Amino acid sequence: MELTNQQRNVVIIGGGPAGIEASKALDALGYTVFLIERENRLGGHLGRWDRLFPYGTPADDVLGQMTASMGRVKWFTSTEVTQLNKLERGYNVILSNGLSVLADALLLTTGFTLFNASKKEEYGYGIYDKVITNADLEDYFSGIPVPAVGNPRRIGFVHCVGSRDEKVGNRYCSKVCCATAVKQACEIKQQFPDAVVYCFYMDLRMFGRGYEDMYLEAQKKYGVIFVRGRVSEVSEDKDGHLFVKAEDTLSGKPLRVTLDLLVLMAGMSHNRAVDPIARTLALSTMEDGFLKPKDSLTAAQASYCTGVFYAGACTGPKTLPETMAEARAAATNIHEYLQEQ
Amino acid sequence: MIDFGYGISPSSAINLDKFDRTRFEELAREEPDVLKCMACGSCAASCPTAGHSDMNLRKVILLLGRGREDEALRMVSHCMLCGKCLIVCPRGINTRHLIPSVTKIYQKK
Amino acid sequence: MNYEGKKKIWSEFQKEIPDDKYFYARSCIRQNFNPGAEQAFLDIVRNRFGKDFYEDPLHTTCGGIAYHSDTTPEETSMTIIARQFSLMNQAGYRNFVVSCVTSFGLHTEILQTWEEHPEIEAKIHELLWKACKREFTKPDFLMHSSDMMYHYRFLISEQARYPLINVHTGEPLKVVEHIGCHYSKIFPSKSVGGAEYPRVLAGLVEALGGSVVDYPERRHCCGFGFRQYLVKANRGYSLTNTYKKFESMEPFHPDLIITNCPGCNYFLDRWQYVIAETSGKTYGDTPGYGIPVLSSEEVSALVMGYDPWDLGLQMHQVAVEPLLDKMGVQYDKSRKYKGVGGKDLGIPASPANIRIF
Amino acid sequence: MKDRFISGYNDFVLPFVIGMSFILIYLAIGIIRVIAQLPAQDRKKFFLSLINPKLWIINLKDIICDVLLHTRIWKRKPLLGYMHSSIAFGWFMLIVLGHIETWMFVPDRLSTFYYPVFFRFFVMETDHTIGGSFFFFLMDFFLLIVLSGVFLAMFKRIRSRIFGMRRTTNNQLPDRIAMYCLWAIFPVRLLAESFTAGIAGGSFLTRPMYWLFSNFLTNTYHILPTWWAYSTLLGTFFVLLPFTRYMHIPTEAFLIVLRNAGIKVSHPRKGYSIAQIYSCSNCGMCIDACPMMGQKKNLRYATVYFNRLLRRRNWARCEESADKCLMCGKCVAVCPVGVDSCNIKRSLRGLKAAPAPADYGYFSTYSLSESATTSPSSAEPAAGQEKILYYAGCMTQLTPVISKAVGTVLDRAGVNWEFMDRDGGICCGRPLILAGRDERAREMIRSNTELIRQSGATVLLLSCPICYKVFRENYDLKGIRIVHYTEYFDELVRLGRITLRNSGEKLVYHDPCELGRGCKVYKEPRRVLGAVGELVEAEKHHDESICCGGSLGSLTLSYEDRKDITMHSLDNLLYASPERIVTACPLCLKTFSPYSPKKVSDFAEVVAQNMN
Amino acid sequence: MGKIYERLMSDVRLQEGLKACINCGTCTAVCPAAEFYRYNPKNIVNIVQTQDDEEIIKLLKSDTIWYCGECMSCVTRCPRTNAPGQVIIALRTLSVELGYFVESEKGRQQYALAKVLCGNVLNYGYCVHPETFKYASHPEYGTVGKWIEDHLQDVYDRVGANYGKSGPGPLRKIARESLDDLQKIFDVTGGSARVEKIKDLSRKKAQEMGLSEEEYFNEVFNETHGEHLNQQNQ
Repeated sequence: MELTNQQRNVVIIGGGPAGIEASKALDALGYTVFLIERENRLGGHLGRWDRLFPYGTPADDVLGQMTASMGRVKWFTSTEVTQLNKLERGYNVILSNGLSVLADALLLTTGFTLFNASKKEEYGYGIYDKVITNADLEDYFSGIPVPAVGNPRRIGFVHCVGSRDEKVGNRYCSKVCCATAVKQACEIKQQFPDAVVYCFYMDLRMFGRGYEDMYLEAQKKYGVIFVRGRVSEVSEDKDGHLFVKAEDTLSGKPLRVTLDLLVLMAGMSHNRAVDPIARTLALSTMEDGFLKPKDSLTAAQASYCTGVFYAGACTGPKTLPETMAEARAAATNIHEYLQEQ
Repeated sequence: MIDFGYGISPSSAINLDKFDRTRFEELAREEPDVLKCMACGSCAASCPTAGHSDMNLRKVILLLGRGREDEALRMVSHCMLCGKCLIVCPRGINTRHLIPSVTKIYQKK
Repeated sequence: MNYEGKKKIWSEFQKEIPDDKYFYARSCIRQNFNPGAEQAFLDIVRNRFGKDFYEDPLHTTCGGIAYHSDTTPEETSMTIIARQFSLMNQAGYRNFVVSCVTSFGLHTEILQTWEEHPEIEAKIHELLWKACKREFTKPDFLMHSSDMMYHYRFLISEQARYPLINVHTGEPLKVVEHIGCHYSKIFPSKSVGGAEYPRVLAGLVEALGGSVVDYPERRHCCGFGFRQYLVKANRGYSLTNTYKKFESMEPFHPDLIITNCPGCNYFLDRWQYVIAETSGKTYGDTPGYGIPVLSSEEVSALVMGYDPWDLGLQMHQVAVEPLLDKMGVQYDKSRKYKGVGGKDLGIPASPANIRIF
Repeated sequence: MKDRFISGYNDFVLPFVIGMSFILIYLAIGIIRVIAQLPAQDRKKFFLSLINPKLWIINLKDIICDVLLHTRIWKRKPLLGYMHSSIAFGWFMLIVLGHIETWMFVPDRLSTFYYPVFFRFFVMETDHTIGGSFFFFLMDFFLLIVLSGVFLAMFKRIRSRIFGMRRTTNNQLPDRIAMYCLWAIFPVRLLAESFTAGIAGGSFLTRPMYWLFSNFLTNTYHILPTWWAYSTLLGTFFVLLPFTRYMHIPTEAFLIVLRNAGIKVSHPRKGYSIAQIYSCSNCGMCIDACPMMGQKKNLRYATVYFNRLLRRRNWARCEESADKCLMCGKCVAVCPVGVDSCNIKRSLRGLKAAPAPADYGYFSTYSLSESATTSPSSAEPAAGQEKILYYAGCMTQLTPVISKAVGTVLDRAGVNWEFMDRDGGICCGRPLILAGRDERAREMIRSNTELIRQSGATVLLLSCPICYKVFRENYDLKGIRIVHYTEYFDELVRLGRITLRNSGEKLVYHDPCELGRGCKVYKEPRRVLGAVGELVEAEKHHDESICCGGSLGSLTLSYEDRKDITMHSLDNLLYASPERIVTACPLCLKTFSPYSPKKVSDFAEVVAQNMN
Repeated sequence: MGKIYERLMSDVRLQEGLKACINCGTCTAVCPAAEFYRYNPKNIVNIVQTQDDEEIIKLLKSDTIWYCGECMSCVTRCPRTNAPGQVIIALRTLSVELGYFVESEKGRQQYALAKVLCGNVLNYGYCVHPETFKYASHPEYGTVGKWIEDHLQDVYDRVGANYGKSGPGPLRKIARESLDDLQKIFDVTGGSARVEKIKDLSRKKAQEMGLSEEEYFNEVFNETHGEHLNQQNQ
């Protein structure tokens, strides 16, 4: 019996940019799409960010544009997958809102979680008041009060927090932190033009269009000082200022500086919420916990499990445009898969 | 006072807290390009003094930005002003004129 | 400073510490400079808490200082330590506690190496057999004496006569903790509290009523550096590093420095004397005095009411009297430099810039 | 023809006499000051030149050609040349003829120097002679010539483009007043002479004018005021002269004498330089010539304004201007006066440079490359055979394609050669000289000289024109021939040591500044390139070629500005649609390559590719 | 990959201590030696990482490897789980094995260290012992230290030490049986050979330098000649 596209269900788990984009694409192809989001709103991490690199586009605008028209997509916020069963063909997905869907295909767009910066104990996040994360700073930019920010004269950005670090089990580069740090460094200079801003980096990975310009602008226009050296240790002095130790590796000398604010560029960690699903469906994961696609080059959206697809940062750190492209690619893959059924 | 035969040595660390940025800022006003350096090392690699002296323009810029002025000036004194660095700099920094500007600004005490 | 944040980290670095039955290995440095601390430790655990801590007179140095001065191969230290384990096995103990932090670090490292390279352990079995005709099995638990003080901290506080509280102000004493580098920096997971915010001394100090002072250079090495101190030509290294720590802690005006490492204890004490005698500078609250530097054993014993001179606090160069006064410890000034039975041993010469009583 | 007044005097001559006296005294003092400021050595040269009859002839010829006839401008822009020479030569002839008339008709009045100037006022025509009419004709003729020049000058103010100038100098207030005076002098003179033509006589110009005016001007009251006006204009002009561009009129002759004496710039505002900057006529030829002028914002750096600033001692702006200059030498090449502005700027750089301690102790660690053993043709040279030492220089180190090609050609020619700085070497010193740091360059010159002497070479071969210039001008390498590879390869071809095939490729040759204008090497590279392809010329070439923009001469020119110059220079080179651009300078090659739509090659590369 | 590098890599401390360095500088940032000496642990790891024998030999013959204080602060921070301090120990071991240590001023100090420390271990069973730890060569022992030294037995008796006596307790006399064990352990584990090697090569070096053994000892123990400190000239 031939089924129409509308009679086929696709369940997308994760209502971030990847989930939204894929759901719209699949909806346009005529499938019945169920988009499940754990939080009380769609958008994932994008919803928490103020502005996006490299051009400073407001994240709200981007998100607003994406969610302006969701078509016939059936989307549920504050909803989790409570049970997942593999059927002969497709999957039975039971949601926390009581709904049970027979899914012909599953798309995981579960994204990432921000690295818990307090795990880098030497930086004292959660211990020293003036140490915050990139996400906290975005809150501040969005207008949410972050008392730690105060009126700083000396500000530091630490790149690679929880990335490229075997000690915390994340050997990979989180890809977006360099650009985020430079973006935030410029933004904070806009707020506090007299402040001295340092970026402590290991390698500046300015790979995208416009990123290098942003870096150049940070140097030339904003006078951000780049120190090549990973911060090794942070401590607090009597007045609550932060005493930072690093090596200025380009001169080969130890470097000391006292700061009023230190921003940790927390990287991307794999989303632990996806672990039970991965276990149930016996999906392969990589040693750092991210889901392993069938082939990172030729089948990046496919899993080892029939009818299960991936898009976005659930398979590793991605930028927003990459995530969106993957979402659209996954929609195409799912379409092909369902047409072959 | 007792002579123990050893003593306390000052730290070799760069202490940015003690670095008075006035002169560096003066340099940056005169030569705004100095801020554009991304420490690629092209200048040092192509320098005809490489291997013969410790001149290293990348380090000169860095050291000036870290308050190690004497060290930087010592390096600068080896410069022949040949301009090779100017040709190779990927950021288009006028490295050649940086040298006289550095001496001009840092010589006056 | 957010204490809750530290507690979160401490919760991740818990160490299982058996309550009783230990084979005790002494520290070379402590025996030389603060033997009273080891005696107090054994007295407290054995006589006050009734625990079984055994010392075999046949045990020797582990050779850690010689090893870290790069004069002996690792196998030599491994085999010496294997011999200590053999003595422990012989005495019927399964838990090993060392008095010295260098020893603790070396023991931990060796056990770790054997874990990852069983062939090396096998070789050491062979070598020990060849040398001493001995066999050994590894201990179930390896502890440092400060781990024990931490473990017994509530027992100690129960018997506290002079808690770490300033009797004049009622405020907790400001205590700087200094952890020997080899206690947790190599293997943070083998310590109480990890390498960044070690709990081992902080927990003890808090239990005894004091408050811990965190200063920027807290984590910095005392500067022993083995060959950097032992060879006179290098000693500036050692002095300079201690100096850096004191400069950093100065604004906090600590009343006391507590250490878990015999070497650090000696250096933080003696370098204050050298700094005073070369630059005239003294640290701490009481002008002309320094900051007393005591080991966790000494602090515990003092709190529990041991006589400071029985403890051997007169062997410190920095006078402990200002601390004793703050704690309200009863002591006889005149007995400080007396021998057994009040034997007159004279008194040490008075340095120019730092008072010794 | 005889005196109209017994006294031979009228009050109206006073303005002229005052003005003339002022300017003469001013000039005398100026000349003495300049001579006094010359370094002793140069002063000696100057005085020696005055007793050298050969130099007298040269001086005379130069003064006539440059000061009166403006042949240099003629060659470049005929209309402009006519404008200049008509005024200068016409006026000069009026003065000369006035004197001759005086000498002929009232010889005893020659001693009053105003008399010949106002000749027509003081004399009356007593009889018509052929001689008198001839002089009247000549006077009117030259007055007409001057007037035509003045008319052109007025027109030029409005429409400079017709004269082939895209931009012209903007004038300052004293300049403008003096200019209006100058414009007015000759029409007023015409009027004055016309009004007196009834008494003093006239020719084809003045006499008809007289008839014309006498129709409605019945009395003679207007005669004297006109002469007053004429005299006052002259007087005003002379008094203003030192403060205007027209100072070049008297200074240039003096400059020619100094230049021919072999004097060089040693201080930006003393001695010779004073003569130079006062000789600048502010004609503005250098504005269009300057490669920087592609951008409006750079207009203020034009040499003419630099000279003006220097006259006003505006050091800060002078310095800025001097540091910006590319030192391409084009403004010097086009300057009708030949103001050596590059060297003035160089000396200013040296004067204003912060005293920086130089530590070149490390020079002793450089040695000759071990190429003697690696070069295949480096066997011991036979007696009398030349031994070539090839010095690539810093810039060629960045363009190994050149040194490789040079090696290929030399090997093919079977030349005995050695590579002096294969593993890097000491800079030639030219960049420092360009920066005005001659004293620091001396250390390089000394060390390099030592190395070159050590090698036992008889020929020093250079591929970099920057090095070439300094080796030629500042090194003392007696007994060693210094040669640029363009010249040397040309020689090899002519001697038949290498033979070339013609690929027919359409080539354009870029004259590097230091090689062309700097060392006057133009024909050798063209001869060789003509043999390997079809050589076409750029729109501007030879001494008018446009700097590539990479010049080490400029200290402060930004990367972006340099790029604009490069693009402009490339446009110029691509004028005749060549297939390939050939240059003979590593710096030009490096500068052109990234932006050129056509392949850019080095001369040596092209030669190496087309050897049989 | 060179032979020397291979030999280094056979040392388990190097295998454990050197994965691949990313030059982040966290080690140098906290290194007590880097602020004092002309020393940078990151650079050392980097040189070893080049696998260039020539460079490694230069390192083995230099003062550089002897600047480390083996505090292991670097180990805690390395994001690549390297242990620069362990790399140093391996380098020092090899420098002694290959006899290169006598080439550098700081390396020559091994003579004094081996003599005193191994002497203490084998003669007394302690690394440090009052018989060899003297105020004269340790003036920082202070006035109290001098007093202790002057009343050694009395002071130790007073604080409950068992100095020089049999049975348990601090500074007890280590039984012959134990000392013999230590000697045998030194013999079978290469400890004795190591000490002998250091002494032999040092004696040769002393001869070369025209010094008696005692003079050589005093020289290496007390004197500093080269530029070792990393002070900035300001």
